[in-house]
Amino acid sequence: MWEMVLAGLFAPPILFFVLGMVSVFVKSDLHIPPAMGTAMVIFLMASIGITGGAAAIESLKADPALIGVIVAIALLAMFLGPFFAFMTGTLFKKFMRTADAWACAGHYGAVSSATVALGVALASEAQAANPAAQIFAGWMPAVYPFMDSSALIAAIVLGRMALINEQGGGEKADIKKVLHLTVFGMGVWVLVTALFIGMLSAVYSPGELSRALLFFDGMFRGIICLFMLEMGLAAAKQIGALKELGKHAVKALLYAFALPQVWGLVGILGAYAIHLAMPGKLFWGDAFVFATLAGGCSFVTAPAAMRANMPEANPSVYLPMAVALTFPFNVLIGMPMWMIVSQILWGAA
Amino acid sequence: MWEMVLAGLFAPPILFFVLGMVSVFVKSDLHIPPAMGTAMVIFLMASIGITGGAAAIESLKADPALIGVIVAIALLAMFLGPFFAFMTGTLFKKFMRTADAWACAGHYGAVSSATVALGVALASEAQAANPAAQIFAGWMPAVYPFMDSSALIAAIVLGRMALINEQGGGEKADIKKVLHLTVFGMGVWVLVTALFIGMLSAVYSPGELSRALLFFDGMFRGIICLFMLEMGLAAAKQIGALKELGKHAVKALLYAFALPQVWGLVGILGAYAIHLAMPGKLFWGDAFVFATLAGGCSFVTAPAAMRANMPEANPSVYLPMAVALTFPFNVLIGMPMWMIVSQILWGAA
Amino acid sequence: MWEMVLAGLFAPPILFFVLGMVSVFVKSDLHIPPAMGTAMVIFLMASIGITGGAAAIESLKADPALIGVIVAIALLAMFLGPFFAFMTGTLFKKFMRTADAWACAGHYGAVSSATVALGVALASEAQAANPAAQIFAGWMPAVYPFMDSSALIAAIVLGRMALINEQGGGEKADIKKVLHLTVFGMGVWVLVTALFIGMLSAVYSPGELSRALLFFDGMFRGIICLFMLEMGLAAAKQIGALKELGKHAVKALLYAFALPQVWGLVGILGAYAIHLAMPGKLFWGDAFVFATLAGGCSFVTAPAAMRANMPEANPSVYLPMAVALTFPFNVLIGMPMWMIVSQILWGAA
Amino acid sequence: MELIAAKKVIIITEALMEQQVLSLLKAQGAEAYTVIRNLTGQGVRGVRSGQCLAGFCENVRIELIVKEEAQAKALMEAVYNKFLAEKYAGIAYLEDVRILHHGKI
Amino acid sequence: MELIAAKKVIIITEALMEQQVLSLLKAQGAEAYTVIRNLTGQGVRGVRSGQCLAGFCENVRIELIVKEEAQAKALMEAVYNKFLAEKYAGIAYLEDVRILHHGKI
Amino acid sequence: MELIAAKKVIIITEALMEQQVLSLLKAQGAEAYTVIRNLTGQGVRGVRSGQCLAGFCENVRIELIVKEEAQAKALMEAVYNKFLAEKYAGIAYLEDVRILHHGKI
Ligand SMILES: Nc1ncnc2c1ncn2[C@@H]1O[C@H](COP(=O)(O)O)[C@@H](O)[C@H]1O
Ligand SMILES: Nc1ncnc2c1ncn2[C@@H]1O[C@H](COP(=O)(O)O)[C@@H](O)[C@H]1O
Ligand SMILES: Nc1ncnc2c1ncn2[C@@H]1O[C@H](COP(=O)(O)O)[C@@H](O)[C@H]1O
Ligand code: NA
Ligand code: NA
Ligand code: NA
Repeated sequence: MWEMVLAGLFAPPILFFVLGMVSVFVKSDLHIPPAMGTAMVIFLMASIGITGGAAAIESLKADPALIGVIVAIALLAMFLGPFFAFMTGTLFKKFMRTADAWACAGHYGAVSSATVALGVALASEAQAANPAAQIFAGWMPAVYPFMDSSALIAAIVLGRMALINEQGGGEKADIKKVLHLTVFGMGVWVLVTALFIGMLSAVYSPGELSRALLFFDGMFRGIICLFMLEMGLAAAKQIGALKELGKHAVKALLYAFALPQVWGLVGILGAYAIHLAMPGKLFWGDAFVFATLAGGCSFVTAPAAMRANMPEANPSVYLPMAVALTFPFNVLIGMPMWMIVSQILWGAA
Repeated sequence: MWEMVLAGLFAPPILFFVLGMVSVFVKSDLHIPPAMGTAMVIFLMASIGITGGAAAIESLKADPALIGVIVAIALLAMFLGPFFAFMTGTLFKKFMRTADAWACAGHYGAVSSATVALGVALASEAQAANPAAQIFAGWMPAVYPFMDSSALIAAIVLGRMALINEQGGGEKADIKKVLHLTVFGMGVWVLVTALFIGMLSAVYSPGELSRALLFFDGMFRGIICLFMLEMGLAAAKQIGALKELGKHAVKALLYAFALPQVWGLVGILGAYAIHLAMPGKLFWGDAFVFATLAGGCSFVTAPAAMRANMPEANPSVYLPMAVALTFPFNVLIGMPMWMIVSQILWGAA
Repeated sequence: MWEMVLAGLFAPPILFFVLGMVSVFVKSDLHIPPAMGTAMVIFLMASIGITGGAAAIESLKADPALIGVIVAIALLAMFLGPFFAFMTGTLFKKFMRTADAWACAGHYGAVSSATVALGVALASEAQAANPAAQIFAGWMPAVYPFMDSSALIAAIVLGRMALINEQGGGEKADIKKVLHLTVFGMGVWVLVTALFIGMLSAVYSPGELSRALLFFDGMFRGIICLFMLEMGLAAAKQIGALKELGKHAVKALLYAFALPQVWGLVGILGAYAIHLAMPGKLFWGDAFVFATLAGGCSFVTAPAAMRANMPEANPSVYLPMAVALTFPFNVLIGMPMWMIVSQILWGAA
Repeated sequence: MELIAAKKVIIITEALMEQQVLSLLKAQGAEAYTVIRNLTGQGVRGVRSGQCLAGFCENVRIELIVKEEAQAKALMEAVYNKFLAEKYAGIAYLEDVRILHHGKI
Repeated sequence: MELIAAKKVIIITEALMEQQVLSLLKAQGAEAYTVIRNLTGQGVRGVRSGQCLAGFCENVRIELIVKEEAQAKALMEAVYNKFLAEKYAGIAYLEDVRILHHGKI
Repeated sequence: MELIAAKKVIIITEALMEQQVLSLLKAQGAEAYTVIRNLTGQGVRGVRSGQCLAGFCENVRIELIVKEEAQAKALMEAVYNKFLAEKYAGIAYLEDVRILHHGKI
């Protein structure tokens, strides 16, 4: 197993992430043009979506009862999002300003698309390295919006209520706008619609789809490297902002490290419970990707949602916590751990 | 046949186009960075060019008499461009301002590179799905500039003459500049020179070329998806501008729908006539791609040419007609129809 | 052999370079968005690095004694850089202003990443076309920073000393900053770190690496085409600036043509000497790529280093010499020649 | 041709707020404006370096030329009160300009 | 060091017209200018949102500092008459500035 | 709300110099500024067309609003002496503005 962890830690995407971080420390002028960053996000989300959609149809054809598992996972996601947000907010408000605590709650409840993308990359690699076994079916990222929207809405509603209690006034949360932002925000939107594209094509145009998938699959394993390079740059650039956390820095650091690990494990256990109830339909790769949905800390949708709906919260608290602490820790510690735990539960380790 | 139409309509590029349009309707913040858009255009045109050039050499080696067909098609293109422009202008000036009518004439006479790119993608897919049959030889887009330049020059000359008759004065058309714009404008220029690159490499450096083609072919089928996504966004964004058409909206809409269908069919019939005269050298995929040259409504070169040479015309008339009406209609209705008609004529349906 | 030269000259990347130059002459509006240019540089350097790192580990596993050759080549590079700079400066100051002469010295001593990238592409193609023979092992670009940094530092120190002698004052060279600029500047930095990524992955995560390499190798041969297109545009755009060379234009032109040829040959001879000392470890493709390191004239790092450290020098002298004269000449004349000479020395022609 | 004295209002604020600020300005009667994106900067609310993801730390600059000082001030105050006073980074200032008259203000 | 009073002419117009406007300005004797691209905006000739293909709905901003008001006005009028009066979207205005003297105007 | 008279310093110079100019300005006490990148232009030191590799021929525009004319002048002179006088392309000028007071200058 030790070898597998090493293989994971020295996989090209992880090393490119480290390269990105080091580039900032040594003050290299390496930078990813924003257009290139956006292009990579669009590609990755489209690729995850279309591949997942095609996989879903294939799996459903083989076993129509899978739909029950998918619904169960979606419901679980919809419950876990707000649950994570509530727990995070409750824990954080003990040492943070109310607004900051609930803004962080939204981030830790919501989904991080970069984390999911890396999770999918690792699960797909595991599947590719071992084609005989059933490891990862690809449809899992489809439940993304269920967890994401519900978590952000919960955090904002709870946060605004807390602020009203505290200050007796302030903004009103615009739930409709938050829902819109999370469902129609670039990342989720491309993922979900590409999922439908994959499903529709798989049914009506399988020949064309299979040729398109050659492109998406082949590119994915390379683009994820360059994307992780960008993430490494972004993470390291936010480290400086951590000093704004001031005297609570140590506490914030501990939570930023520990919480996602727990949320990820809760995700795995939830998936495992569904697996026990409806056996033979979920595999360790699926559980692992669900852990990356649960354990990731959003840093694209959540910051935008919070800046608009909790302007009282300080972006210099939540941005660096999500980008500079939780994401690197998840990449380097959380994901290997979630992978091992999933494998152990499914008896694959 | 119904199945084939379904397979065409649910092919990934078409679905990505629809996704792009829907993204605008639901106000998603999905956007393609301009640099990514330009990169995709350069790639697609280079890919069509280099592949077409290599294919042309191969076909010409197998049958040197093919050159007669290529010349005939080029002459046909050079005749059809101005013919389409003249007919469009004559029809449109009955209900539009003179300047607007002739500006539109240029757009409908000229070639739409996005339409051709999609046409090449669909023809190549058909060829790939059925490698035994001869469907599409790849050199057809080479005649692009013949149709494009002649159409734009005709529309501008006719339009300026009409305006002089009407107002007794105004700008003089700068034919040399128009020719320059259409031949050396990014899209056509890359296509045509990449065509020469493909031909030269095919003769002198076939090994290197075959390896480069692996890249261009493999990428093409994926990039066309993301490119169509951008086209969908662009199309839907122009829909709002349609209201500027005012009371002529219905007429404009009908023409925007009907004209290109006719021009496309005229193109197919022209190709078919050449096929009858010199049998065995043109295939249904070639005719279909020629239809996409004839039936497309330019929305890159033509707007630029018209803004410079017919400033009296209102861009809010021709841009949305080309982008928001004709292009989507061509993608969803025209292209399947042209494909079926070509197949029927060539006895392949 | 004549056929091989033709195959080289009509290889797609070279033709795309010519296309780029012609585009400027015919005033096409073709342009590469800066974001796309940066993306291509990052990709190419990462690709050269990761492929080279993997190749290095493989070669070292097969023959651990190769390390001696690598060290010898690195030392040679570290000596040749300053040597080229010193010679260039000494030659140029006879007809140029002191500051300009030493600024040029840095450019001709330092390494041009575009030249190296094209060299790697050509060597890899030769290897791919002839898999049985040993031609190019891939680790050669690793010595890039040794030649680059030492050349730039030498040129700046010598140049500043010359200016102090002349004017009795002026700036002091900031050697630490120059070293930083050359080692941590985007290109070299990505190349070198990707090299480590390739090495680490090759040892600990070979499965993942081999799948990532599929992407990098497949893309490389296509991206190099589009990159050379950009280089062609850049080269031709600088031609106009050549007139600033004034009455020394002819001399500058002759040197810009001749010097790099000599430096490239010196590089090949150096590699050959090492080959004689430690036979069977270096191949003609390695020598050829070392020639592209030696003979290239830097136009990214060197201009930036000189603008900051020799502001007295006129960028309109060194930029067009590097980009508009030496680079095209190297692509069209130098590289075929270096290739032939390497092949002759290694008995492969 | 005649040059008409007018006031140019300039608002620099967080890129994320562009749409909301423009909406407010339109609601206040502004019909013409120009927007420059992708700015960076520094102010009392920290460095905005353009280095966060998703344009989060970029600024945007909106300029509007209006005829009357009163209207200019009203626009600035509306934006200030709703956005800049407490919640979002940004500044608003005013310059005297003279514009070629052709019905633009 | 001395600050010299000068006039800054600002022209905002369609991105497609950049080269032509610059040519005209140079023909009128302008030798120095600065260009900012990729602007969006709104004016009497509609929204220019940057969302059309090929930069068709973007604006460009050209600024020129010249010494004399007369020259400034001449430049503005030339551009106005040839481009902005009827055919193309755009505005031209003028500001007072003081520039560090070093032969730049 | 009150508008306070202030001075806006504008520096246009080579894109490569952005960091160094900003460092100097900060060393001179400037705490707030806005930067616009990717400008092109022409001046006595030739055309800066944005067409060289690596942003070599692009300009950058830095603007700073400060309260006192003296401080504005000091900033301009510092930049002028160190960068613009001889070695690097660029200009520096000054405008009168009135800024909404909220502790920004
Ligand atoms: N005095 C100033 N001069 C120029 N730009 C300023 C100034 N103050 C603020 N800004 C700009 O306005 C943004 C927000 O300012 P602030 O709210 O003070 O952080 C900064 O990032 C700068 O781009
Ligand atoms: N009053 C104004 N204030 C600021 N920008 C303006 C104003 N009027 C016009 N513009 C700019 O000039 C462009 C063209 O204006 P117009 O010709 O009025 O449509 C607009 O898209 C704006 O960018
Ligand atoms: N009179 C002027 N008006 C507007 N911009 C100018 C002027 N003079 C110089 N510039 C800008 O400053 C840059 C450097 O100027 P210079 O040092 O004169 O070459 C130019 O590329 C222009 O962008
Ligand atoms: Na989460
Ligand atoms: Na047409
Ligand atoms: Na060299």
